[in-house]
Order: sequence, then C-alpha cells, then structure tokens
Amino acid sequence: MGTLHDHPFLWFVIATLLPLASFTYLLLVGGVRNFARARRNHPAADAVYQGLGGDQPGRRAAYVGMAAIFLAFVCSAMGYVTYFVEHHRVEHESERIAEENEKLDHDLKSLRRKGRHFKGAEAKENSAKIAEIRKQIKENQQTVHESEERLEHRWSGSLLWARVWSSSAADPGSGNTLRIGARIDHLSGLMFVMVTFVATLIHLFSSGYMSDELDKQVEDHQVHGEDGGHFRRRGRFGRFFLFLSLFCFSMLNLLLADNLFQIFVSWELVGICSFLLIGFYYERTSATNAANKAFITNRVGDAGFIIGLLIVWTYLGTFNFEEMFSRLRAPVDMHHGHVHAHGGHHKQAVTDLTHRFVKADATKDIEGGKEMTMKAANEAGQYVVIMPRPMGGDHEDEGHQHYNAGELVDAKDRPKVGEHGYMPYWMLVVAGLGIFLGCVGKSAQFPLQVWLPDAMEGPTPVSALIHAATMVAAGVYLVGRCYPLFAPETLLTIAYTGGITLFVAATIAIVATDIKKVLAYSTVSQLGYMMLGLGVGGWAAGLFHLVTHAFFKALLFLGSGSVIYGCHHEQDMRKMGGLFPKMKITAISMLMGVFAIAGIPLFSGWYSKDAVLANAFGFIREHPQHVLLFVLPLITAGITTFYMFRMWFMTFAGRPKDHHVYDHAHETPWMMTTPLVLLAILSVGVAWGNPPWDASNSFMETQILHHAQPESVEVDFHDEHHAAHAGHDFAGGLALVMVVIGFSFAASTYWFGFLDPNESKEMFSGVHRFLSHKWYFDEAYSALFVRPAMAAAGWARWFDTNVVDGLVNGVGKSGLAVSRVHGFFDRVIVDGLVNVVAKVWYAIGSWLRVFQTGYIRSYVLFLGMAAAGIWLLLWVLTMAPAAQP
Amino acid sequence: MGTLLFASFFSSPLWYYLLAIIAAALLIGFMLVSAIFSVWLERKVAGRIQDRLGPTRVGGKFGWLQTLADGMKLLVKEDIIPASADQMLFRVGPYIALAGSFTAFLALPFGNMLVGLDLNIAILFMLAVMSSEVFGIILIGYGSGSKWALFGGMREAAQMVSYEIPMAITVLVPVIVAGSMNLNEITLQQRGIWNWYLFHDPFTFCAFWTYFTCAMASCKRAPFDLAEAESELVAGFHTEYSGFRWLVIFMAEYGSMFAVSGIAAIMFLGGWSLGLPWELTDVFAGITGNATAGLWIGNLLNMVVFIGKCWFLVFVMMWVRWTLPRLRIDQVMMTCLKYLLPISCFLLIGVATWQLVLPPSVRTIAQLAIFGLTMLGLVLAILKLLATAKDVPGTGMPSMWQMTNVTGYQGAKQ
Amino acid sequence: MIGLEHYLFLGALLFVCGVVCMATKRNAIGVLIGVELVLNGANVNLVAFARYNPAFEIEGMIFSLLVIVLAAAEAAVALAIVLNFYNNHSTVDVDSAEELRG
Amino acid sequence: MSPFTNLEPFLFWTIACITGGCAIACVVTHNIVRSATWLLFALAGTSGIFFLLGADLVGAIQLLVYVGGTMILVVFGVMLTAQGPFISMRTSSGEWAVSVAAGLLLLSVLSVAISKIGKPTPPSGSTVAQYAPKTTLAEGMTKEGETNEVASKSPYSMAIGQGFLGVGVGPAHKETVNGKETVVRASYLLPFEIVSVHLLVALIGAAYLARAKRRKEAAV
Repeated sequence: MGTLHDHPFLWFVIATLLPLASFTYLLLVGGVRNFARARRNHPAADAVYQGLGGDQPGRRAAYVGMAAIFLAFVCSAMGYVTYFVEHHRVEHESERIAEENEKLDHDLKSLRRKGRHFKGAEAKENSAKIAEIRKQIKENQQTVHESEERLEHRWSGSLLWARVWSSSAADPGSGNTLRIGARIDHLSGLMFVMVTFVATLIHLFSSGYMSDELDKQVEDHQVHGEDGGHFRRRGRFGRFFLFLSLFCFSMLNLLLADNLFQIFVSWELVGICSFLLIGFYYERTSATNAANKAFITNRVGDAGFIIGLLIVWTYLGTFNFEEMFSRLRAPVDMHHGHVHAHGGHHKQAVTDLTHRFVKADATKDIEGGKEMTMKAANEAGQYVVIMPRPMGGDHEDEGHQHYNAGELVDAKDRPKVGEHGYMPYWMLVVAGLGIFLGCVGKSAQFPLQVWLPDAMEGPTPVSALIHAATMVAAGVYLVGRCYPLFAPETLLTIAYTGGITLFVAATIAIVATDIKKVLAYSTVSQLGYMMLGLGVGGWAAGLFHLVTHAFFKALLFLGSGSVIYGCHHEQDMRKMGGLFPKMKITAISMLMGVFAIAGIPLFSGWYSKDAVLANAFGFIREHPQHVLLFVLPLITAGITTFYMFRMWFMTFAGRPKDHHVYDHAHETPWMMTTPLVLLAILSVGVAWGNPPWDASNSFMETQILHHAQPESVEVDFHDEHHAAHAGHDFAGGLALVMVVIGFSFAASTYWFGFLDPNESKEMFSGVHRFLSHKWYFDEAYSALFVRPAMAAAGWARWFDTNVVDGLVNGVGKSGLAVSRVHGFFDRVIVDGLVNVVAKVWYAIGSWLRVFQTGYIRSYVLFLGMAAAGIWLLLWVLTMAPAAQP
Repeated sequence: MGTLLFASFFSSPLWYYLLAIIAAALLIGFMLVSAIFSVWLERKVAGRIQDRLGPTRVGGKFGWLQTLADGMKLLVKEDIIPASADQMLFRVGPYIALAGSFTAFLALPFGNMLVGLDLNIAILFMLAVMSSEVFGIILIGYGSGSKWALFGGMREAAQMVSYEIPMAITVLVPVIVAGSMNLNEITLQQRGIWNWYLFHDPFTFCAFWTYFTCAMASCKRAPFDLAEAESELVAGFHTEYSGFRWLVIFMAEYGSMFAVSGIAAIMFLGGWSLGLPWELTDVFAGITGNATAGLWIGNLLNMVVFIGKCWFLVFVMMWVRWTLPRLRIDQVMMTCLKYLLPISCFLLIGVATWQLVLPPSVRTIAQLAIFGLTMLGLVLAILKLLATAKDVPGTGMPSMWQMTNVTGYQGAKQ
Repeated sequence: MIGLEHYLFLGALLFVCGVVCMATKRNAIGVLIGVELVLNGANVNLVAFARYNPAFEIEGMIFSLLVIVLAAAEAAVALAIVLNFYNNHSTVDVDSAEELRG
Repeated sequence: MSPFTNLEPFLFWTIACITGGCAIACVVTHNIVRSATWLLFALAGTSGIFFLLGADLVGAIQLLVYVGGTMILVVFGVMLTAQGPFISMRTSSGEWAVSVAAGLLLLSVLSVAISKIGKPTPPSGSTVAQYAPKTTLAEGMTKEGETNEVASKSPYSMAIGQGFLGVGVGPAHKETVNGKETVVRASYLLPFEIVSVHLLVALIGAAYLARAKRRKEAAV
C-alpha cells in the first residue's frame, strides 16, 4: 500500500493492528503457559511454566495491552492531526479557487454580453479572451479536483481480500471481489482518537480494578461450591487484558473499514468480545446468562444486518461506502456545478438532483431490464435509479450526465459499466431498516435494549468500555456511516426508535437502585438521543453527542467502578451515602460527569444535547405531525437530570446508610483515579468552542463533524437545518428549564430531604412496580419467544426420542436377526476353511521355528553360509557349460 | 606430489628404504632430545616460578644433564608389571601413545619442504594421529588393573576426546584463510610477520587463543591435568608404570606438547618464517646462486626458528602450568562443551563470513590494525616489565633472589 | 608389483574376519567389532577400486568416506542399544537376547 | 601417484600382514578389550592401506573418525558394560568349528571371484586433474596478486570437497537433457546432506537410548 509518508492513513492501520498484536502475543503466551501448565510434571514444561510466571499471574498482560493501546492512541492522534491539517489546507484552497472561479464566471458573462456587440477583429479578440477565461476556469476546477483526489488517495487504501465468483462473464468487475480497506475522514479519525484515548484510560483503570485477579487463588463470593463454601479459582488477570485487546482491535477495525462487509466482520468480533467479557466471571450463573442474553439479542439485530447486506450486495454489487453512495445518489456535474432537473415545484430554490436519490417509474420492459422514466427531485417513484459504475481510469466523464424529469433511461437491475440500474424503492427502505436493525441490537435501542443493563455482570471497566467507546458506539457510528443509504422512511423509523428508547430507559433509570444499572439505563437513554438526532437529520449532532457521551460515560462508569472498588464490591446505592469525604477525587470527578450528562451549561453534554434537541426542533417545525420527536427528548432531559443527581446524592451526599460499607470505604489507588481526573477534564472541555458559552458554536461540531458530514444530509435536510439553526436557542432554553426542574426534584428529595422517596414510592406504587420491572420487557419476551421456543424444543425432543429413535432401533433389531443367520454360516463354513489353512501353516511354522534360535550369531552364520552357497552355486553354474563340451 | 627432502640428491630406488629409515631416525631422535630438553626446562621453569632453583647439581651450570641422568636411571630400573594387570595391554599401551604422538611429527614441516611426509592434508593427518594417542592412554589405564589408573584413564579419555573437537575446529579457521591443509603451503603464505594468521583477522586472532587452550587440555597439561591429579588419583593413568615404559609415556606427552605447539606455530605464527617477507631458502639460493645450497642453508636457519617458536610455546604451557591452579573435572568438561566448542564454531562461521563478505582492502586494513595493536600491546607490556623488573618479587619471605651470600647454589646471585 | 587383487584379497580377509567375528562372539560389543571389520573390508575394496579404476576415482573415496561416517553413527547407536540392553539384562551376552525366538 | 610408489610392495606386505593378522587376532581372542585393541591395529593398518593407495584424505578421516572416535566409543562401551575387569564369554568349540568353516568357505569363494576379475594397472597420473572442475578459490579468498596454485596441487581432497558441495566431479558421461546432449558429472551434495542428517539423527537417537534410566527394580 505504500509508505507512511505517502499514505498517512497507515498510521491508523498501525493503530488498529497494535491491539491485535497485543492480543496475539497474550494469546500465544497464555496458550504456551496453559499448555505447559497441563504438563508441568515434566521438567522442561515446568521450566516454561515457571518462566511464564507459574501460578502467579503477572501484571505483564496489563503492561502489554496498555502499551499497545497507548501506542495506538499516539498513532491515531498523530494521524488525525496530520489529516486535520491536510484536510483544512485542501478545503481552504478549494474555497479560494471557488471564489476565483465565481469572479471569472462573472467576467465571462460580462464579456459574453459585450461580445454580442463586437464585430470583426474585436469579436475575435473577445472570443479569444472568453476562451482563455474558460480555460482558466477549467484549470482551476482541475486543480481542486486533483488536490481532493490526492487527499483521498493519501487517506484511503484497500487490498483484495477475497474473490467471489464473477456475477457475469461480460462484466467481470462487477460485484465479485471483497476488499479489505481503510478510509479516514473526520468522523473515523475523531472516533479513533476518542476510542483509543478512552480505551487507554480504561486499561489503566483496569490494571488497578482487576488486581484481585492477580492472586494465585481468587475467592468468588457470589459462587458457592457444592460444600457451601465459596468457589475458588486461579486469577485471570491476563485473560482479561487479552479480551480487552481483542475488543479494542475489533472496534478500531470497525472504525477503519471502508466497506460494510469489513464492518460486519468487526461487528461480530465486537459481539464475541462483549460476550467473553460480560461472561468473564463465568462461574456465576447470572454472568453467563447475561452474556448469552447480550449475544442472542445481538444476533436478532445481526439477522437484520445480514438482510441489509444481502440487498446491498444484490443491487449495488459492492460494499464499499463510496461506491455504494455514488451509485445510489446522483452525481455532481463537474462542468456546471449543478445537474439540472427540469419541472417540479419546490419551496426552495433547490432544483438540482445532486446527492439525491433519483427516482423513476417503469414504463416498459426491455431486454435485460426496464425502461424508466425519471422523476424530479422530491417526487415519489417506485424505483430508485442506480448510477452506472464509472469506467475507471481514463473515463473521468462517465457518470456526469444530465437527468431530466420525464427522460427515459434504459436500466438493468444491477448497474454495469456505463449502464444504469434500478432497485425498487421499498427494497432500499428494507435494506436501510435491516442495517438499522443491526444498529438497534448493538446500540441497545428500543425493542432490543434488554441486554445492556444485564451486561453489568461483567467487570466494571468492561461496562465502561462497552458503554463509552466500543460496542454501543458501533451502532451509532454505523448509522452515521451508512447515512446516505437511508431513505426518509428509514430515517423516520430511526428517529422514532431513538425517541421511544430514550424515554423508556430514562423512566426505568429513575427507580434503579444498583449504581451500575442507573448508568446502564442512562446509556440506553443517551443512545436514544443519538439515534433521534441522526434520524431527524442532525447527523453532526448525533455523532457529536456520541463523542461527548463517550467521555462522560466512561468517566461515570469508571467512577462507579471506583466507588464499587472502594466499597469492596458493594453496588447497591441504598447502602451507600455520605461517601464524599471518603473519596473526594472520585466524587468530584463523577460530579463533573453528572453535570455533563445532565446538560449543565459549559459542560460537554450541554452542547451536544442542545444540538440534538435543536435538530429535533427544526424537524418538527417542518413536520409538525411528528411533534413527539421533540417532546420526548425534552421531557427526558429533565428526567435525566433527576436520576443522575439522584444517583450522585444517594452515593456521596447525605448520611451514611450502611456503616459496614461506610467504615471500610476508601479512595482508590492512583491507577484508578488518574483516568477519572483526565476524563473529568475532558468531560468539561471537549466540546468547547469559541466562545465557549455559544452552544451552537462547538468546535468539534462545526469544525470537525460538519466537514465529515455526507453531502446528502445537507441536501435532504436543508430546510430542517435552517429551522434548527433558527430555533437553537429556543430549544436549548426549554431544555435548561427541564434541567432545572429535574435538579430541584432530585435535590429536594435526596439532598435536602423535603420529599421522602419512600412516600413517593407508596404514592405511585403502580408506576413504580411497572418501572422497576423495566416495563415488563423481559417478561414479555419470555412469554413471546423464550417459552414458545422451549415448548417447541420439548416437542422436538419427544419426536426425537420416540419416532426417530424408534425407527433407528427397529432397523437395528432387524439387522441383528439377519446377522444371526449370517453368523451361523460364517462360523461353520467360512471359519472351517480358514482353520484348515491355519493349521497347515502352523505345522510348517513349528518346523521352521527350530531354526529361529534368537541368537544373532547363528543368523550371521546362516547369512554367511547362504552368501557362500549362492556364490558357489553361481560358480558351478558358470563352470558347467564350460565343462559340457 | 610429495617429495622426500633428500630425494633431490639420490636417484637410486634403494635409497628410498634408507632415506625412510634415516628420516624416521632423525625425527625420533629429535623427539627424544626435545623431550629431554623439555623435561629439564620444565623443572627449571617450575623452580623459577616457585621461587626456587630447580636442578642445579648434575651437568654444569644449569644442571642441564639432570634429565639425561634421570633417563639413565629409568632405563636401568626394574620393570614391574602388577599381577592384576592385563599383560598385553599393559605392555602395548605406552607404545600406542608414543606412536600417536610420534606419527604427528611425520607431517610437521621444520623448514621449507623439510618434512617427513609432505601431505596435502597434513594438518588433518596430524590431528588424526594425535587423536589416537588417547587410545593408548585408555589401554594404559585399563590394562593396569588399578582403580587409580582406570579413573585417570577414563578422565583422560573423556577430556581428550572432548577437547579434540574445538581444537580441530579452531585449526580449521586458519585453514579456511589459507585455502589449503598443506602445512608447507600454509607457512609459505605467512611470509612477513604482519601476514601471520594470528593477525589476519579478529577470528584467527581469537582462534589462536582458543586453540592454545584446547591444545593444553588435550596434552593434559595443567590446569587441565585431571588425569594425573596427584591429590586424588596418585599419578593417574600411569600410576603402575615405572622404568622404560614410564619414560615412553612421558616422551609421548612431551612429544605431543611439541606437536601441538608446532601446529600453533605453523597455523598462526608463521611456522619457520622469521617474520621477514622473504623465504630464506630463496634468499640463500639467490645469494649462493645454487638452489640446493640455498635449501640447505636456509632450512638450517628455518629449522632453528621453528624449533625456537615451538619451544617458546612449550615454555608458555609450562608457565601456565605452574601459575594456574587445577580445575575440577566438571569444570574442565564445562569449559570445553559450554564455552570452547560454541566459541570455536562461532569463529569458524565468522572467519568464513569475513573472507567471503568483506572486500580485500578492508581485510588488509583490519589485518594491519590487529597487527599494529598487538605489537603496541606487546611493546607496552615489555616496557612495563622492564620498568618493574628491578623490583624483587617481594613476599617478605627470604628467598633465593635475596640469598646473595649463600654458597652451594650455583644459580644464586653473586 | 602389487595389483588390485592384493588389495581385494585383503578386503576379503577383513570381511570374512568380520563375519566370523560376528558369528562367534557372544559379547554384543564383539558383534559390533565384527561389523566394523566388515565395513573396513568393504572400504578397502572401495579405495582400491578408486585407485585402479579411473572411472571410479572420486566415487570410491566418497563412498568410503560416507561408509566411515555412517559406521560411526552406527557404532554410536549400536553402543547405545548395548548400554540399554545392559541396563535391562545386566549382561551384554547376546545369547541372552533371545526374546525374538520363535 | 602415491608418494610411496617405490616402496609400495614392501609397505603393502608389511601393512597387509599387520592388518590381516590383527583382524584374525581380533576374532580369535576371547578378551573383549584385547579384541578391541586388535581391531584398533587393524583399523590403523587399513588407514595405512589407504595412504598407500594415495587416498590420504580417506586415511586421515579413517584415523580421525574410526580410531579417534568409534574405537573410543567401543572401549567406553566395553568398560561401561564390563562386570569384571576382564570379561570373556567363551563360545563352544562346535560353534567355532562351524563358523570358521563357513568363514573359510566364504573366503575361498571371494578369492576365486577376485582371481576372476581383470588385472588393471593403476593409471600413471591422476585423471581427476583432467576432468576435475577448475580448482580455483572463490573470488576474494586470496589476496591480490596471489594465484590459487594451492588448489590444483591437491586434486583428491579438493575434488572430494567440491563433490560434497555439489560441484560435478564424477566421470563425465553424456546425457540428453531437453533434447540436447550435455556432459553430466555426478555430484554428492545430496548424499552428503543425507549423511549429515542421518548422523545427527543417529547421535540424538543414541543419546536418547543411552541416557541413564532407573532400573525397573529401583522403581518398585
């Protein structure tokens, strides 16, 4: 692929491969160690085993994993800064040239106008000038194009991975290769930096948190042996970091990928890792159940993902994002800046089809496809026209065609080189929904959110990793990545899913008592915000919230981990309280996180949540029938504030409720507090812009994520964005009001004690029960899916035992009867013959045995005599003819 | 191919028999004289190193007839064969040892073509026949029918067999440089002191020291003389021997000392070459205008130089023997198998790489640098020695060096 | 003048001595000694042919070198077997190794 | 050309008598250590025969490997397995008679066979020198201005060495390769490699077999 200098995206490739290297190393070392352990009776194996640490797990795994992920962070930070600078330079340059071109265009027009009046030599001169200016414009455009190409070339690359069969001999290049590749833009670069940074801190934190696993023998208080004692096992320090490294690699590979298939592979790897890590304490039934639940729930989502993949592959013949989008969305006309679509009536002056779906209706069938009638922008049609694949190489102009409404196009159902294709519009919607279903599973959205709270069974740093940087982020990231693929209907589904999720999860979080469960539901709720933001066209807003959320959620989870560690694995908030003086660093840094998630101004959550709300507001301004999409998040903003402060107050403020816990509580070691402090700082400042108090001017959103935004977003949601910009302050103000209300409720209940929580519980006991049963989701799933499946399994078992086995047994019995008859024949006739032969040979053998003395010497003697005898024989034979005559 | 030195004088086929006998007699005579001289030298050196005089009484100023007298005494001693000994093996053992050591002299060139048998693979031949010496030792040890002798013999056998391997490999280092196993050829390539293979490259430089260590061990010289460790095994494998057979064993030992020193001198120290860039036989042939005369005169000088070098190396062995304490048997074996063997293999690979990879100019520079540095070190050492030689080795004890007025000790300072 | 047949006869003598040695010695190491004699007889033949047959000049020597080396390996293995045998039977009398008798 | 040309009859008879005599003595003696000693003399004599035949490399290797290595091994074996200081296991005279008779029969047959082959005289000069590849050292093995005369002086050892390194050294014979007649010579790289590996395997096997084991009784 070239060198780092020519292809700086390789920095990111290195960053991706580093955790893989660490994983491989740890796997090999662990494998050798286990192999040697099983054979440690043997001195060599024992030496190997002792050399690798023996029974005592070492901290080496942590160092290796941490070093790998830290180096990955360094690499990706370096790569991202390079990208940022380069991208900025190119953009600046193209802006300058665009201005220049505009000026030139102006000149051109005036020259033309004047040219009408010229005659003879003057006209000639004029036309020469016009030609020169045209040339200039073209050159300028060429320069911009080239510099963008160069940037693209420098920041992406791919390798042939697998060759699938050729779909048609005539068009061998179409849809027959899977490529493995990397493509860096602002989104993936930023995510890279965020993921590696957070993961580094989580590694650091884990090396402290998991130090129990360093013991030769770990006593698991939650597992009881048959004798009633606690379960004892060897420490699994190394294994934890092994999985952690694989997790990081999977996530980074997911970010790196330039195609859906590679994402799918990483997606599954992420799923496996989460399974392994959630089930880390696999002796506990609850942990294995949670791991299974997470895995199976994700499988449901992945089924949808696969459907989406199949549709995409069938119609587009590629998984590469750029190619997919360029086939689904109308291209830019390079010569005129716009593709003109005639006809149609629009509110805005957006008359071009650029970056839109080109819809069409079939007029008649032709050989190998259909003849389509093109529709104008925003006009409904049954089919989506798929753009022809460019010829590649010299055929730069391919794909820059004019599309006129009402024009006829010959279209095959899959695009070949230079040909149009089509796909039914509903297929496009289904593909989008399928991919989104994958995201629903991974990001724990509304129907599939049940696994995430149960995933708390894993060690707390794992929860932090899953919730902040890796797993759940993957779903949101994928929605952002595949955004141009989604039809408006799909996006609306996404928005509603997000809206429902954020509300449902937030309500459940109100009544949760386990500190980690509160955070888990808050994650689900925040993911709902992201999905909502994406669904209503706030591409940048949704992903912005993803990044800010990663920092404060990692902070909150690590903080809760710190609390749990400090309280000796006590997770129930009702037993805590008044811990502030005992663990000041944890408390203050967690407070920063709470501020951030609640949306207190100047904290990072404030910016992103406001952006999401503003986009939702813009959306309902344009589509008032979807007013729920603004109301739900607005209410939930208050609820979020309430339950987050509730958590903090219950943990740190007030009076200690359980003296046993309180007396033994202590601040955690530096390895665990350092990440907290770093994350707290970032939770505050990561989203600041210039000036910081302007909520709509966050640097990350306006300078970074907006540059990564696909062009189609601006085209599809032009009006909504306009409205959102106008209503930003209004939406933000409403949210602030909700925050204040939520905070006052929380403070009066859990801090000042004006309201008694138990009283409220009594008062709303029905609601409380409903909420503490998590809206009866688990019960409903159990009744709908689990129990029917169990019943079906039971029936299948009955069928198997009685019918299938009965058949088999019958066959066996009849075989037995046949073989009895056969056996008689065999014994009497066949064996009789064989025995006679054997007896003869036995007799010969007993005679020959006399010569087999077993003495080497006699054998040698026989050999020598035989040799001499043969020689003699030969001699006599050769002599004999001589003697004859 | 090979030529006997005297072949140029006589053409009658009858002479071959005579010449062979003469050559053999000369060689065995030299070996005897050399052994006698070495024994005397050893005792003197031991005396000086241990701050005593050594033999002084017999034969003039330095007791130089002492060994001869000892030899006479041994010859007339009663020849005892222990009752439990295996008669035949007991008798034959010493001669096998002597034959092994003596046959090595056959291929050892004392001067330009001044060699019993000019073999192409002379160095291999020498190593081969010297390796058969150990068999004699084993038979001596086994045939004596005594535990001391058996243990000594077994130790000796283990030690010699082990040390032969690194010794042979280190010898191959200069062989690779020379591209020949012909000792005459190898010596002729080392005309001029800076061309001695000792200085040829770092690997040969190290190979010399490694070789010399192995050679000392395979001659069972101290500090590797476990086979005759007096404190443990009485006299080791030759405990039961006396008289003439004992003499033979010792001749074999001193013979092989000379032989390995000879190999060292030829392979690393320029053989008979005085260190001048010309071959003396050619020089004298030029001066006299007669090739035969040149061969005679030049080779006479060559022989003196070569024997001088060998005796110097023998002296170094004695010096080491009386300086260093004896090792334990496990240490001896460990030194060989864990250190010397890998080192020698490394040197072999290294020198091959050096020859193949480096351009000739670099090799020449390296050679001159090594030569220069060695000479510098030598000069500095000599200067240091000169500077400190005035001081009497002071131990605070009255010693020979201070006995200025003692009479009766001929070596004492006057 | 000494001819090829002289050497060949010497080789044959060594060979026969080796065979007789193998046949008569009850000591396992004696058998091994017999084997060495047999191989030496063969080697003498090879080298003699190398001398007297120009077409065999290098081959004879190379073959004999290979034989020598393989004989060394064979001796090492055979002695190891003998030691093992001694460990198990406390004797080196090959007549006691008759487990293979029919 | 052997260096011993003029002395050949005398040396041959001397060495052959010693060798043959020692071989016979080796067979006849009952004491195994003596038998080994006689074998040593026989082997040394054989190497003398090799020197006499001009194969000095083979002779030296014979001395080095057989006498220096194998014999030591044999004697070690004897000593490690000897229960008394001098062991002798006598064979019954009947067996002796049969063995000697068979041996004599074999010897007579071989003698007859030997007498039936032609009586070639040794070639006057080495033919190796004619067809051996140009025995110059590789570039850079010598210093500037020096010739590589060394190599050509020793055709046998050089040719054997080159043969083991894969250079064609055997007698030339014509073969059709790809439709073209080419002169082909045998080279011995592969046997050399095989022997090397074989040697290694044999050594490891020997070490494995001979390693000290506790006896069965001790284990109980």
